Amino acid sequence: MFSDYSMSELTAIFAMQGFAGLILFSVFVLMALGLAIIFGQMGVINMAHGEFMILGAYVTYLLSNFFEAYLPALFSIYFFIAMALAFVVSGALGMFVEWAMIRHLYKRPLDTLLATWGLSLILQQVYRSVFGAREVGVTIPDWMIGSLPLTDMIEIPINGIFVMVLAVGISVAVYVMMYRSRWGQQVRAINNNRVMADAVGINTAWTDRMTFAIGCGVAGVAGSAFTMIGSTGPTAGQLYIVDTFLVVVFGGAGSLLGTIASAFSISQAQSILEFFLSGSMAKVLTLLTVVGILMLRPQGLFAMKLRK
Amino acid sequence: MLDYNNPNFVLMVEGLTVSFDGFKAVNDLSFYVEPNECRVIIGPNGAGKTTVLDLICGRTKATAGAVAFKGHDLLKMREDQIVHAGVGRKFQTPSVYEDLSVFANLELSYPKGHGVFGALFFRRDQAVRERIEEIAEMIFLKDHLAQKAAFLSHGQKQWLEIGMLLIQDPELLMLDEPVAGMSVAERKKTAELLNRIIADRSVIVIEHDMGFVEDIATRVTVLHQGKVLSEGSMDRVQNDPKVIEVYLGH
Amino acid sequence: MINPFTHKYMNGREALGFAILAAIIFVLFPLVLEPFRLNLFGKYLTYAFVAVGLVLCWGVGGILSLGQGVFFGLGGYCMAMFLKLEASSPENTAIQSTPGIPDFMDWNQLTALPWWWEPFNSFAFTIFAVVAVPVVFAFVIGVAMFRRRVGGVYFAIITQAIAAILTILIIGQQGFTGGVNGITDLRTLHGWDIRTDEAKTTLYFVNGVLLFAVLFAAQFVRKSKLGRLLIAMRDQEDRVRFSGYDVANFKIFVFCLGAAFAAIGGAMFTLQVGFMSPSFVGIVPSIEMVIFAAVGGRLSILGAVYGTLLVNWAKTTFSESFPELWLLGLGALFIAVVMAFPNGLAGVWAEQVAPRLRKLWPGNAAAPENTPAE
Amino acid sequence: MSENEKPKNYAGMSRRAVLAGGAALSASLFTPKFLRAQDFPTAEINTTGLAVTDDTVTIGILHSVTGTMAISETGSVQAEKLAIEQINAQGGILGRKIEYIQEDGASDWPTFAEKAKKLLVNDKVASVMGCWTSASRKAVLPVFEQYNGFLYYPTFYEGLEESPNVIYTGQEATQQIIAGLDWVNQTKGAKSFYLLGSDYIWPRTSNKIARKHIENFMDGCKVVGEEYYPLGHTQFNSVINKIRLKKPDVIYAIVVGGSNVAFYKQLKAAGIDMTKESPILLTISVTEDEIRGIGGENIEGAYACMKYFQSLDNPNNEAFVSAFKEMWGDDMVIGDVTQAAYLGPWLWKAAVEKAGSFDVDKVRAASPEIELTSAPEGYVKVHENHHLWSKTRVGRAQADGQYEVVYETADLVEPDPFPEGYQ
Repeated sequence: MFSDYSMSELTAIFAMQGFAGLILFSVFVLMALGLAIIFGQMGVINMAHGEFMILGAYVTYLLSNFFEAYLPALFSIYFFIAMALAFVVSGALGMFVEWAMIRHLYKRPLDTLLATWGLSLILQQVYRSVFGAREVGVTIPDWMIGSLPLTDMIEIPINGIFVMVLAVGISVAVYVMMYRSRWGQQVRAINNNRVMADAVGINTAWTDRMTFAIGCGVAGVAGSAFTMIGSTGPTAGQLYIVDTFLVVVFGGAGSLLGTIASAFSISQAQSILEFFLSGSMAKVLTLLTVVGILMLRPQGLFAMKLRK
Repeated sequence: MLDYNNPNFVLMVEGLTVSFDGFKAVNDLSFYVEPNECRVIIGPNGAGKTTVLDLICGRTKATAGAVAFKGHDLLKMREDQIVHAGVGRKFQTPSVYEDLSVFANLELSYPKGHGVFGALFFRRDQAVRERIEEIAEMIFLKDHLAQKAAFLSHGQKQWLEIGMLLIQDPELLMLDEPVAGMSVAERKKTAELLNRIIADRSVIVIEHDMGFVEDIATRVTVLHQGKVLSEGSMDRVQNDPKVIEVYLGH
Repeated sequence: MINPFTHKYMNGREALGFAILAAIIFVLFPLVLEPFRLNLFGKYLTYAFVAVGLVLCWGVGGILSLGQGVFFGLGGYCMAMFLKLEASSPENTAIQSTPGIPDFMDWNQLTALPWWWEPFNSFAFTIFAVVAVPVVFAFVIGVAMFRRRVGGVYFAIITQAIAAILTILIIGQQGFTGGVNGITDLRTLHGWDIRTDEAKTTLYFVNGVLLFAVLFAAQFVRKSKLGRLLIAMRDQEDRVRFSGYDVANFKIFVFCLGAAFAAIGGAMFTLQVGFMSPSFVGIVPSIEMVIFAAVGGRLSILGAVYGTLLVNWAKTTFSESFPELWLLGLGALFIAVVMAFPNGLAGVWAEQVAPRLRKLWPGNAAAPENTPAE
Repeated sequence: MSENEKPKNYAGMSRRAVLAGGAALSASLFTPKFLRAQDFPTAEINTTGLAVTDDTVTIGILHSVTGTMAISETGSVQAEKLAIEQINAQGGILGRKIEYIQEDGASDWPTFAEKAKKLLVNDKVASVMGCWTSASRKAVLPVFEQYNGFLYYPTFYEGLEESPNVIYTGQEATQQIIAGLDWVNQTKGAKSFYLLGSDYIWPRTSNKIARKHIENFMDGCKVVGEEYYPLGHTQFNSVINKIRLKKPDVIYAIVVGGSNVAFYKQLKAAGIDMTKESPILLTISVTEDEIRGIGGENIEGAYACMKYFQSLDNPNNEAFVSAFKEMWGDDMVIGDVTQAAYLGPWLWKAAVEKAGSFDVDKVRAASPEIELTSAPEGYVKVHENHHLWSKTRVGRAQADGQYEVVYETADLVEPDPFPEGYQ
């Protein structure tokens, strides 16, 4: 298929295609980080993860309207405020959900799956009642739209760069939080041995709540960022759920690095396949490969081998 | 080369090694168990005692070494095949089926109907019932057959688990801390039970309670950092300066 | 407490439970419901097949599959293929560029029937395939997963991904599968018009009989040693393994059995509703089917049927009068059944209703099914 | 649904205003015949036991108000209710007020079939306005044929169907595709086309027709790529790169739902500025409704091929748009399908009055050749194949979310659901 093109054209395309893969990678990382915290560290299956993301998107939508109407001068930077607010709002909802629901279910992971699925239905209906069934259009500041021409032929989407920077930033933040802070130590201690953690004076209830809230908050930020590249509607969250879970599981639950590595491999596979095959078949092949590998290596790519 | 059919030993472990991410929990371990022997494995925490049992019964896969049991290469077999070959294993924390009655617990361990369809069409006939009652008598639970296992005391659960192994009549029985959490009276009864059991088979026991070890042990193996530190009769081991150092030293 | 020394397939109370359900399905519904509603209940009951399978897999065996829609769908598609071929006789399809093949194939420029459609000209083969195709599929998944000891949450997520893959495939291969519209406009079964009220009533009864066959089979499994083993495996998998059982085989078996049940339900669905589409294969219907079992009481075979009927009836009723409330209600139901009533209707019955009934009417109380522990 | 579903001013003061608006509209546009109920004895005009009384007639509205399709179907429900309101304000049909029973298909095809059956069997409705997706229509079709119901289906769709029990008020595929392709070829000189769609029957069938037309009927034109993405797909950067590589003159996009939003946002972000028309983006799946989710600034400059745009400049449409906004709120937008849905009750009214009966067989017999001079899209006529003759128009998307009409066919385009040479 490439015989008709000049060398420079091909270079340009491959560069951009590589970039497309990186954007997809960043999207996967953003989707999966919140879940990796919640599922990996707490063992909770949050099927409402997508709805937490959409909550962040709606926050962004409301804020964009607010700034357009009352603070047009600051419109160009509203997006940062929106992301911060999305974190707070989704996190607060997460905190409430943990308190009302999740904390009663820590010993029944499959039941958290059903309960959070119920939660996702409720949230969808709430969004529909509040914001209407239609998708809402989120206005993005002008500077975030468009592309940077690197050469004559290579153009890099600005929102792609933004998503990538954000993915790196949040990954680093989460890494620091989980592996370099006292709080992260506590979370991991609880994950390893809840009773012991309790006994040595870690406030497990509070730590659980914060972990869940932060996971949801990160989802909210992801949702906020995705208003640049995707749709915001009551049921849009469901589009993400299968991909997100596969990324986390494929990476090996409990391993942040694994999640990132798995996001990288899945995104590259999908992006390359999409380039050479039709979109649907690329998707099917990617999913099949992931499921196939998971069957061969159920603990995921990066799970540690532990004494049982 | 290990002679898998050596009739002098029931179990032969040679050069057994397992490493978890580089950490060698069991390191080039060898020991031999004779018929009708009661071997007690002792050692400080983290010595690799439970891991050894895990390796023998197939719960953990070995990195290197050989385990021979009556001509079988246990390292190549699945857990259930190892059980069928005649190795029984009791876990450290009593694991019985709490939702089922004592009777059903024993029945599930009865060595018949182990295939899918065998289980589906398994009939609870006279022979089954008699055998279960016989075992129940032995493990002091004859009056508790109808009870849900969840309601048994900790010690009774330990006995039940031993009973679940006995009903299979294994040639090698491996017990991980069988008297942990038992009262003094219960310990005595358990020692009695074990002595009766040993008559027909070999037993490997992990235990910390030295009094209890003295009551039952034919020979003792001391593990330290995944290796054999000392082996022999109770007396000999107790007087081995290396053992004394590990237990009392530093 | 059940006498541990007897081992009966069904005790008196369970027999009464079966009898009451039979009376409801075979007498009460046909008497009080007009044909339209009866057909609707027939459709609900096809989901009960799935729910009963889930009771065995999930409630008893602890294996939560979020891909039961796959098996329901495969069974349904097998039946739909046969019916579609019958509806696509050369006379019926004379206006097509290639008469004699299903209309959607013609629209997609297929000029001959794909080879794997050919066997579905035979009704005997179709009946065989309805069960065999999903079971083989389940077997492959089961062997791959359970042999490698994938369980719990991972199994749930992977089955969910499989449901997603199959949906994309069916929709994408529309020339062979009818795509997103599904296989529609099914008319006759061996010349017998399945669209008439009489036919639908007949199918309702066939469906009922099959459901009872499945219920009896489930009861047999539940009461067999295999049933107790499943419970044992759910709680102490290692102990079972070290009692000399090959745990994977039992899981594969019960997963295949659940698939077979779901497939029969799917085939009956196709017959009663008159079409099959990918919207029953995906994630959402698969999870909804789990809630049917959960509402009934995840350990209760009969509860699964009541749960299915109740949820679907509520769905129809609510969505007729308060469509916007339905999702809220369904969501709340998921949460309530997990948090407040983990044993579902059967639990409520056994803990709340039955004791009171017994007080009112000593010695003669009927329970649809008792709580499990044996 | 709530907010969007409820007429904005229903409860408030201006219900009368709506009716007055409707009446005014009808007075000016819909030649009113004042028919009195007593001139049409119920027994004569309803011989098949439909839900017709001496002063009312009941019809069904069957759309999804919950689930994923609610997004799309809301507008249709609103338009149908508006039409019913206006017809009633004008005196109803054969002197009878229209009452409606609304059922929710819940984006679930068996539910559609189930509810269709309920409407026909239990409620005996005289006709049904409903369905949106092809899948839902395919699901209800056997029910309508079995119980001899009568459905007005509003969506532009893939064709390949001609049921005696359905009037298709939207375009079949050729009506929407061919004129648009010819236009872009003739006025823009486009020669190469990249076909893209969501992966299901409508985009695939439509692209098939487009490909046949491009390859067989347009001199020197070719298709340089064709592909499909699963419904709900949100990542289009790879395909955008492929498009760059192929350098087509036209991207022919039939992406739907949430994918739509992602596609246009990513296209714009990738530096493909549609206002520069290199390449030209031509779509048949984005109405004004969809633009609300996409954002006008993200799709500005794209061309859409429809039969109706809200911005159409004619008195019928002005009246329609203002009545619609009055009933449902000023922020409403009206897309192609919404307008087609609005035609349903009016076409049925005309057919019933021509037949002088509510009986489905008579209405069916009367339907071909029914004309509506008052349609917002202009003059339409029912073809004997139950589709509508209508014009094809091309609009250019503006930043404000509206289309500027840049082209319309001179004559009505004949519906051709089974196009020869395109299969």
